[in-house]
Formats: sequence, C-alpha cells, structure tokens
Amino acid sequence: MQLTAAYRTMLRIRILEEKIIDCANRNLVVGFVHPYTGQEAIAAGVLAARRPDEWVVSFYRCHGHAVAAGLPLDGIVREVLGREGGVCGGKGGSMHLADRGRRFLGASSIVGSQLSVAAGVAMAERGTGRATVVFCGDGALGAGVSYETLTISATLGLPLLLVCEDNGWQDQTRSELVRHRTPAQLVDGLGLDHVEVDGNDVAAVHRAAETLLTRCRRERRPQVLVARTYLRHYHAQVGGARPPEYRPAEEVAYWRARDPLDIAAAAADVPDPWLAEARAEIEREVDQVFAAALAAPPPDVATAATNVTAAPLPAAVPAVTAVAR
Amino acid sequence: MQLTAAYRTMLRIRILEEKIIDCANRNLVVGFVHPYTGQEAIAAGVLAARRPDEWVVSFYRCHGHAVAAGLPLDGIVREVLGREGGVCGGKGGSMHLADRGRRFLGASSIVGSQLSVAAGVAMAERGTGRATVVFCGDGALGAGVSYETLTISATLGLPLLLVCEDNGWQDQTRSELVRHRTPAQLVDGLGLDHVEVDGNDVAAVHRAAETLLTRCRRERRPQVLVARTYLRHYHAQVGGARPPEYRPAEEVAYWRARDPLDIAAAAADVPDPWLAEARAEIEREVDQVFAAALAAPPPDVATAATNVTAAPLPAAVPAVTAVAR
Amino acid sequence: MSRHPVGTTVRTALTEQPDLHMFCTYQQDDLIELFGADRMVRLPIAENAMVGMAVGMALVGRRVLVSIARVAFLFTAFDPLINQATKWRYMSDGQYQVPLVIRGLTRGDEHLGAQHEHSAHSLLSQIPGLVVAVPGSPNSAAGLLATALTHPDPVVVLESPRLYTPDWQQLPEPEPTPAPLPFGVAGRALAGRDLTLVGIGNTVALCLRAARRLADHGLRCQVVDLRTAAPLDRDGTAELVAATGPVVLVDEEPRRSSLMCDLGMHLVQAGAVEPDRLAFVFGAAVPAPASPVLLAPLLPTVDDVVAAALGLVPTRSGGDGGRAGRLRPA
Amino acid sequence: MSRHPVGTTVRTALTEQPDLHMFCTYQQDDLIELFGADRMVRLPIAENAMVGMAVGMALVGRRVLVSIARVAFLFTAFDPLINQATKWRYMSDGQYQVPLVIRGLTRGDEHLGAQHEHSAHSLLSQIPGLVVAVPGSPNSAAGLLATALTHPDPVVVLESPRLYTPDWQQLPEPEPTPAPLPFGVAGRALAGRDLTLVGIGNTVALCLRAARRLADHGLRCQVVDLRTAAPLDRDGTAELVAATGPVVLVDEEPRRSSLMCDLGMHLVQAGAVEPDRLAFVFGAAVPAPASPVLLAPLLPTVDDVVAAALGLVPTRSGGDGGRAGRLRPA
Ligand SMILES: Cc1ncc(C[n+]2csc(CCOP(=O)(O)OP(=O)(O)O)c2C)c(N)n1
Ligand SMILES: Cc1ncc(C[n+]2csc(CCOP(=O)(O)OP(=O)(O)O)c2C)c(N)n1
Ligand SMILES: [Mg+2]
Ligand SMILES: [Mg+2]
Repeated sequence: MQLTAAYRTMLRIRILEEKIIDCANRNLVVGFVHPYTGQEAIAAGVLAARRPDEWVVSFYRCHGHAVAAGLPLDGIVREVLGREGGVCGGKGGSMHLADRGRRFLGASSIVGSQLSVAAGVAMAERGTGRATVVFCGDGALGAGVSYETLTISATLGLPLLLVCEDNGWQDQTRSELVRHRTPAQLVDGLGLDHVEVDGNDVAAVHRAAETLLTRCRRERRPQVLVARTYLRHYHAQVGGARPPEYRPAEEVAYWRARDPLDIAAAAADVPDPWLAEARAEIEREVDQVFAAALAAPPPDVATAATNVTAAPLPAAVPAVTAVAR
Repeated sequence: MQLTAAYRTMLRIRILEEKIIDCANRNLVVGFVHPYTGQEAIAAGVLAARRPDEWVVSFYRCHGHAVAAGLPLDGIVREVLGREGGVCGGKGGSMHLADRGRRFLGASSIVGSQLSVAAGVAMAERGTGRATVVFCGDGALGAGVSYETLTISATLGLPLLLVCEDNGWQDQTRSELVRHRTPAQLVDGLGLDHVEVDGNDVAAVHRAAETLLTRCRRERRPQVLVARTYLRHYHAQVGGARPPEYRPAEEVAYWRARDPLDIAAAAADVPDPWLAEARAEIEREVDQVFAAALAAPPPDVATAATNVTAAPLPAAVPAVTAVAR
Repeated sequence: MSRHPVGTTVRTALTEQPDLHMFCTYQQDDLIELFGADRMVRLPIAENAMVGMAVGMALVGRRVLVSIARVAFLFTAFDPLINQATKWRYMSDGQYQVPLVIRGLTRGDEHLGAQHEHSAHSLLSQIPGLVVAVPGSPNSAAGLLATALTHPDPVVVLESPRLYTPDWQQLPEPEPTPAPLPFGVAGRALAGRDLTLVGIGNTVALCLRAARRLADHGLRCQVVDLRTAAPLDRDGTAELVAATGPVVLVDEEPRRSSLMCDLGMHLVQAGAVEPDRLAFVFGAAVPAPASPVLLAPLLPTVDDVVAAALGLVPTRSGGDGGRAGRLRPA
Repeated sequence: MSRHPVGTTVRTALTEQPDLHMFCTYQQDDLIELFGADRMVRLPIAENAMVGMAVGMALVGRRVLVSIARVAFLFTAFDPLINQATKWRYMSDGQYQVPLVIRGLTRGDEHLGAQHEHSAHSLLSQIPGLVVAVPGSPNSAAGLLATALTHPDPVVVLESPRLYTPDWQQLPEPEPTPAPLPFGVAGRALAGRDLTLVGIGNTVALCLRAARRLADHGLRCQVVDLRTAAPLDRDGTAELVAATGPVVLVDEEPRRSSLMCDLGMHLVQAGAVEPDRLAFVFGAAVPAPASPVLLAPLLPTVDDVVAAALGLVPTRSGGDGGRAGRLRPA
C-alpha cells in the first residue's frame, strides 16, 4: 500500500463526510447520518489490502467503507441526499449503501446482522481463495448473532475477516458499562485468530489486514481485526441540528490529537504543498459531486414499488400502480 | 448431602422416567418425551445444594429437575399423561413442568431461552443472598441468547448458576461436529467462573454445586457448572415407537458401564438389601402414582381457554365459550 | 415547552411503583440518580436476552418496561415475545403473570429505510394474550402507557416517531388528558354524523385532517381511533359506525391480513354498514424506501381518504360503491 | 410404502441444482455422502445466524433451503427473515435477489404445547415480498416446495406435521401429482355447486371431510385450497365462489387480523357472495395446550364447518345468516 494513496482515500472520506454533515445541518440529507470521521484509517487500511474480487459487507456507518471500496462518490452522495442516480436508487439511503458490481455487498442497519450475512457470503466463497471482509462496531459484539456467526465461522472454517471498529461507545452508552470483556479479550476467549491494532494508524491497520487476509485466503479459519479508534464527531445526526457532545472533553481532546489523517500525513512524510494540493483537488471533486447531486431531481416516483420481488406474482399486483389518485 | 438421600432421588427419577417411557411405548403420553435417564446425578447433586427458597429454571428435559426440586410425582405424572391434577393443568405437558410454590419456575422448550428468563429471575433476586439455578444442554451453548445472557450476567453481576449438562449430543447430531470449543473451553474463554465435573458422580456434582452456589450467594458473579454425562436412552421419543439407537455402540456401552446410580450406590456403600428395599419402595410409590393418574379423567375441558390473560378484556371474549357447538 | 406527557407517565410510574424496572441500551444519568441502577438497567445490544430477562423478572413479581428503541429491533427478540412473555401464564395454567411493557418507535417522517421502518400492529395483533397499543396522539400515548404499566399481561406499545418530534404539541390531540385509557375500547376522536373515518396510530391524525377537508364538502365526519390493535374493539366501532353509515377504514399497513379487514368484515356482518358503503385505504405492500419522494405514493394520503369518502356518499350521484378502496392492492 | 413426494422433490432439486445448499441442525449421512458437506451444511442451534447466512449465500448467487425444523424456532430468526431476506432486493433497488426457502413444521396432533405449536400463516403473510406457502396435502407440499426451489425470492413453506406421519398416504389428496404448483393460485380441491368451503393447510382436509358430511344433507360442496397465504388469490377465489353462492371460510388460526377476513371482505365487495351468505370458522385465540382434550375445543371441527354451512343454505328455512361464523370470537 502506498501511504500517499491511503492518505488520499482517507481525505476523500473526511471531506465527503464533512460535506454530508454540512448538508445534514441544512436538512438536505434523507434520514439519519452516522459519520465515519475519525475512523478513516480503518476503511482505508483494510480495504487497500482487500482484492477487488472480494466481497465487503458493511453496517449503517458505511460511507467510509463505500469510498474505500471504490464506489463513485456521485452514487454515494446522490443516495445519501435522495437524488436520482444514487447507488440504490434512493431506496437504501445513508445506512444501506450497496454496489454489487464493486463487490460492496451492502450495509445492514440492524446491529450485528451483517455478520451472519457476511458469513453466508464467505461460505459461498470458501474454496475460491477469496476472503470476505465484514465491518462492525464494538457494540455489535454484544449481540447473540455475532457470537453465533463467529463460532459457526470457526467451526466451518470460513474465510471471513471481521473488522471490529472499537470506538469505545455504542450510541450514547460507553461500551465499558455494558460489557465485561474488551473486544480483543472476547475474540481471544472464543479462540479466534485476531490482531489488535491502533485503528488511527493506517499503516498499522493495513499491515494487520494484509496478514489476516492472507491467512483467510490460505487457511480455513476466520480472522478478527480489532481496531481501537474514536469518532471525531458523534454517533449520529438526526435532522438539522448537530447533536450535543455526550463524551468527556478530555477523551475527545485526547483523540482529536491523534487524528488518523495527521498520523498518515506524518508517516507518508509528504511536503505541506502536496497535502494542500491533495485537499484542494478532492474538495473540488467533492464540491462538484454535491453541486450535481443537489441540482438533480429526486428518484423517479414510478420506481417506488419496483424491485420488491422479481416479478409480480399472479395475485400480487405491484402496489403503487393501483393507488387511487 | 447424604449420599443415600441423593441415591434415592436419583432412583426416583430413574424409575419415574422408565415408567414414563413405558407409557410412551403404549401411547399414553401427551406429546414427546425427553427422558432424563443417565443424567440423574446432575439434578440430584445440584438441587441438593440449592436452598428451597431459590428458584430453579429448566428446559424440555425437565422431569429429573422437577423431581429433584421436590415436586410431587403425582403432579408430574398427571401432567405428562394429560390427566386431571397435573402441575400445569394439562396445558404445559412433558416439556413445560412448572411449580411456583416450590420455586420450580418452569421449563422452556425453546433451546437457550431459559437462560435469559433465569437471568431475569436472578436479577430480581440480586441482593437477597439467594442464587438462581438454570439448567441447559450442551447444544444450548450454540444459541446467541446463551451468549447474551452469560455476558450480561457477568457484566451485571447476577447470582446465576448455569448447569450445563454436556451429554455430547444435540438431538441426533454429535456436538463436536457443530462446535469448535467444548462447553468448558467456551465459558472459560468468556471469563466466567466455572467448574467441570463428572456429571455421573453425584458426590462430585454436589460438591461443585455447593462451591459455586456459595459463590453465587456471596459474590456478584455468575457461575457455570459443566457436567459431562450421557443419555441412557435417546434424545426424545415421538409417539408409540422407541427411536432406534443413533449413537455408536461402544460409546453407549462405555457410558452404560458408568451408570450414575451404580456410582452413587458404590460411593454410599450401602448393603444390597438396602438398595433392593429402596427400589421396591419407590417402585410401589411410582406404581401407585401411575395407577391413580391413569384412572383419572383428562383435564376439565372447560378450562381450555382460561389463563390466557388475567381477565378477559372488554373486546376479547374468552374464545372457547363461543364455539358454536 | 412543557414536558411530554409520556415522560411524565414514565416518571410517575417509576415513583409510584418501586417494583418497576426499565431495561434499555441507554439510560439517562438523572433517572439512574433518582431510581438507582438496579431499576434503570443499562444493557448491551442484545434484545433477545433483554426481553427474555424482562420476562424472568416479571415472572417473579417485578414489572419491566423495556425500551426497545424501535419496533424494528423487536424482531431480534421475537422468541421471548411470542414464546415466553405471552406463553408462561397459560403454560403454567395461571401460576404466573407476566406484567411486561415493551415500547418501540414505528415509522413516520424519519426516512430510515426498509430495515428501520415498521409498524407491525396487525402482525402483533395475532399473538394470543398480547395487548397491542397504538397511540395516535401524545395524550393517547401517555394514557395507553399508563394503563400498560398497571396491566397484568404483556403489552407492546407502538409509538409513531411523530409523537416525539420537537413540535409534538402541534399534533391534533383528540384525547383531552393524558389519563389512563382502557384497552380494547375505541375512542371517538371527532364527532360527526355523515360518515365515519377509522384510523389507528398515524392514520388517526390523517383521518382528522381528511375530516377537515370533507367538511368543505359539507360532510361532518366522525373519526374513530382504534387505540389498541389487540384487543380490537369490533363491537364498539360497529356501534359508532352504525350511527353514521358510510365508513372508510384507513391504515398505513398493507391490506394483506390487515386488522382493518377483520374490522370491516365485522362491521358488515353486524349490519353496521352495507358493503358498498365501506371503503379501505391502505398502504402499499412495499418495504419503506429511504427517499421521501418514493415513500409518498406508498402511504395513504389525505387525498386518498377524501376520495374514498366522497366515493361512498350518496350526494355524489351514488358514489362508486367502495371501488376507491378496493382498488388498493394487496 | 412409497417414498414421500417431498423427499423426492428435495433430492431432485439437489441433483439438478448444483448451487442448492441445505442448512439444518441435522443432516442425513446419506445425503452428505451424495451431495457433500459443503452443500449439506450442519449447523449448531443458532437459527438467527443460520437464516442470516442463508441470506448471504443467496445474495451471491446460491440458493439455500433452510430446514428450520419447526416454525416455532423461526421466531429466533425473525430479524434475518423480516429485515434481511425480504429487504435486500428492495433496499439495493434490484441489485440482488434472495432465493431462499425456509421449511418448518406447524402444528397438528403432536400435542407439544404452546411454545412448539404455531401456524403463523396470517402473521407471515403481512411481510411484503415474502411468499408463504401452506400445503394442504403431501402432493401439494411437494408441488409448492418444487416451485419454491426455483423461485427468485424468499419463500416460507409451512408444513403440517400431519403431512409426515407414517400414514400420510391416508390423507385426502386433492392434487393429482406432486408437480410444481403456482404461487398465488388457489386450487379446487373438490368440485361442487351448492356452496364453497375454503381452507388453508390443515383445514383443507377438514373442509373435504365436512363436504362429505354435507353430501348427506344433499349439498354438493366445492372445496377451495388457498395453497399460499401470500400471495393470496382473492380474485381466483372470488371467481370460484361466485359460481356457488354461500361460502364458509375455515382456518385454525384465530380471527384477529386473519387472512380469511381479508379474503371474506374481498369476496363480499367483489360481489361474489352476499355478507349474510358468508360464515367463518376460526380457531380460538388461545395458545396450544399440551392436552388433546383441552386442545379439541380450540380448533375448528368438522361439526363446526357443517353447522356453519347448514346455517347458510336456504334449504334450512333461511339459515341463520352467518351467525354461526360470527359467534366465533376474536
Ligand atoms: C439490533 C439493534 N439494536 C439497536 C440498534 C440501535 N443502534 C444503532 S447503532 C447502535 C450502537 C452501535 O454501536 P457500535 O456497534 O459500537 O457501533 P458504532 O455506532 O459505535 O460504530 C445502536 C444501539 C440497532 N440498529 N440494531
Ligand atoms: C431454538 C430451538 N431450535 C431447535 C430446537 C429443536 N431441538 C430440541 S432439543 C434439541 C437439541 C438440544 O441439545 P442440547 O442442548 O445438547 O440438550 P439435550 O437434548 O442433549 O439435553 C434441538 C435441536 C429447539 N427446541 N429450539
Ligand atoms: Mg462503537
Ligand atoms: Mg446435549
């Protein structure tokens, strides 16, 4: 992995997310936003190690994963803003980005559920030499389905890489208050191969992901990467008002001082002008994407009831066509 | 615990279950039967250590737990045979024995579900100095709800004793085929206090249960007892035909040679006549119970729709009264 | 801004009932301070165990209010709801009761997509022994929750997010006070004698808005709020409807196995209304799309209700005999 | 004894479709031998992950048949059913399909009590995008499963244990062959022109038995097997019913939000039957007791159906206008 390329990926996520937050403040976003800011090194580092023919499965905090998986910003932004041309035609929205062509399977907004779905994908991929990557938050490890999936994956020998983004909080609850084991202790206790890593250091994340993905591809065993990190902003924004900070000021300050972009920039050891130019270039790109998206119409209302099923069955006329108006 | 008393409890369970199996062969049992034969030392040993004011929670294989918890044989048998006077009025049946007065909470036939119910009981009991005992099979540890319950119990410090009866099979599937960790490894990995014990040795079971229950009562931590054992007969009988043996003959023979009753008798070091007399006495008791039960009418049909809710609500007339016949 | 009546109901219950516990993945510090961490229990994202534990506590004499956050998350706890909470009283032949309340948000103007937006009242209404409360206004939410919190059996309260927006006080409020409301008794949200509009949850406000529009057509509508999907007040609604004649049954859920069909069938067979004077307005059998533009045609609108109503009244040369309603698909 | 048609359907599908996998907590050794452990996947008692994994496999081009054993256990997997299997096609705007079949036993003569005995067809019928097949006979089970195994969307097949007893060949068999049966198309299990009995699942055989009894009264009954609860063949049933007049709708599930009410309402509003010539026979809204004696009065019987039918036909001095049916409670 080129550190400069990783830096650019992270910067694209950061700038995209800040622009999305800005739109949320102006009530231009459909639904809630769960920004990825602060965790960029994880998506960038892990997905630089993933081969493009390997499936990626995400959860509601999916914008960063989508960008790092190579989805066009345009399709993401239009989906998030509810404009024509979104990757899911406006049906998925911010929490459910999906792009089959790029093997970005999609995202589930039910905590933990993406693990079992991803294990099914890994099951189908078993024997192909391809791994499957799934992301989750630290809170997701509380859910029974996560346990079921991990133990089944170990028993069946599924080539699954679980990336647990441990930001220490689950919504407004500090994770320590509702768990008796850290994520690393937990997967260790379950007898799973795993590595714990500084999730704000993209080089470290990438190295670990490479190791684990190589093992996934070669050996019949799931792997877990626990990446310690922190959200720069907040869990989620609902409507036009930024939520108040609910975390201790010192904790926020501590992590602000360890911003993954700063760490990557320092490690890449690139001159300031390079950074400035990268930022300017990406800002231009993102601005254009938003300008085009905001100028676009909403999705075509005639598609509201399409793709519920493959084709309407005899007794089930597609609903919307019959609405009396 | 007096070994002779424990032996008698085990013998009552054994004789009861064999008589129930006999009735099942003659199609006199309502529903399926999941006999406890072979595992008697666990119920007897654990529940001899439980105080009568402590709740016990069971699962579908519940007859042995019920006997050891002090339920009258009469109420059990009538429930299993579907006769008037059963502990649940005929509504629960073989898999759902319950006796509130004896703090035998009841049994759930959904694998794993009894754990969370029991944790709720333990939550209510926290701070009283009383423990709550819950039984499960080894297969139950595959269910997400078991994991959720154990981790929550550890986090909240619930006075819960989980007794896992590890008979090596889950229905007709050998447990090793569907798990990557033994029960003891698993709870160890989850960081839970636990003891593994020979489940066919009632003295050993009882000692371990005493230790763990004392800890439950004193410390704010759940405890797990893993008892290795084996079913003498089979998972379950459906209808009038005994199911064919699905387990390897050597395995069955190995365990038959380690029958918990024989082990207890040897340890108790009682003379043969004592054993013969105990058996005769209990057989008399059980025979009488069955004779009375089989002579009894079925439950009163007028009770079919009672106790669905506390009292019928305005718009919900009790159903059965309006059946047109 | 005054306190939301539901908040008051919850605090009052916590104060008055020392055996009442609250389970949630999040707990407010001030409530923990007031009532203790033993009662305000913070739990991981493990709804299955959460509801199962609530059942266990209830079985031994406590009462638990589970804030499941969203009904969408209740699907991960369907076993303890269907096979534990609503079964132990019966299976034990009345040895136990399970006084358990589960609150969760349904859907309304949040645009969160198919996994988060569910209403589920017809689905839940099929579970014997379960009360399914579906408040249509803030006071009704408070009143139904108050009743739930003294009810001896499990209750699910399905709350529209609309009841909790910053301008909840702008919502139509048919209930004069937040006082406890009985289960299984439909309420008259508006008096009128020309026709009846029946709603549940979100469609109560919709019916009230439609009634205002229909007033411009000279029609005085009665609006009925079903309040609980189970028990369903078939007879009470029939009585109310009988006084007016034409009736429009309005639900955001699709027609398939809807409680509105159950109710409609009763109204007809009880003689409260002729079948050609009864129309339905349903939502489409389509998952919730995130985009509001895509969502709009899938949900009943005031226009739909008005059109269905006008199709029934004799003033418009005989109406269309309920066709507007029957056009709505399965 | 000849092989059960469903067994043949499953083996044929496994042979013909190399991408078909089977998930279950138990696998027969001979099938593993034949098709390999990669396709015959043995799983722990973890239905939530089991169904979620099946969704994942289906999303990337496989097809999975999940043998959930009993519908009762599907409640522990309601999230992957309601929020994954039936949502990914729509949420992704058609990028994926989820060809997934879940088979499970419902209830019938097993006497296992409230937690094990569920039928759930009305409940499941409310989920948009889900096909709910409810076979009424062994051939119908084979035919519906065969269709399910080539269907591009999720299907739940609700099978009565009665279809699998040792004397399954004694059951009434309205379907001439185990050939694939279309979804959403009701079948005529018996031709007759005096009145129609409509059943689903277990009540198809019940209606056929009632028809035999009604023949003694000189009444030739048509019996309709709905076959799928979703899609529900409203129009097809209306056409069949229109030819006879009186109709009795019979279901073991309780009335509350029943698909039979949905259907009945349609029959009336489509003009296929007058409301006073339509009766319902429902099961009671009571959990299943273990005792057969307690269970009997809670389920519809041949007597109930016969009585309801006789109450509708004009031969008996006008009948009772459907009262028999309406007496059944919610
Ligand atoms: C089953 C379920 N329960 C509850 C929620 C509500 N919820 C959404 S995000 C969240 C916190 C998740 O925390 P974590 O897994 O640590 O991920 P993070 O948001 O911190 O990235 C909760 C409780 C949900 N989406 N699904
Ligand atoms: C959730 C659920 N899934 C499946 C079943 C069917 N079932 C009943 S017992 C059983 C095996 C359980 O094995 P184990 O926990 O080891 O207990 P044992 O029967 O060996 O005592 C299974 C799969 C069930 N009752 N509940
Ligand atoms: Mg987190
Ligand atoms: Mg076992």
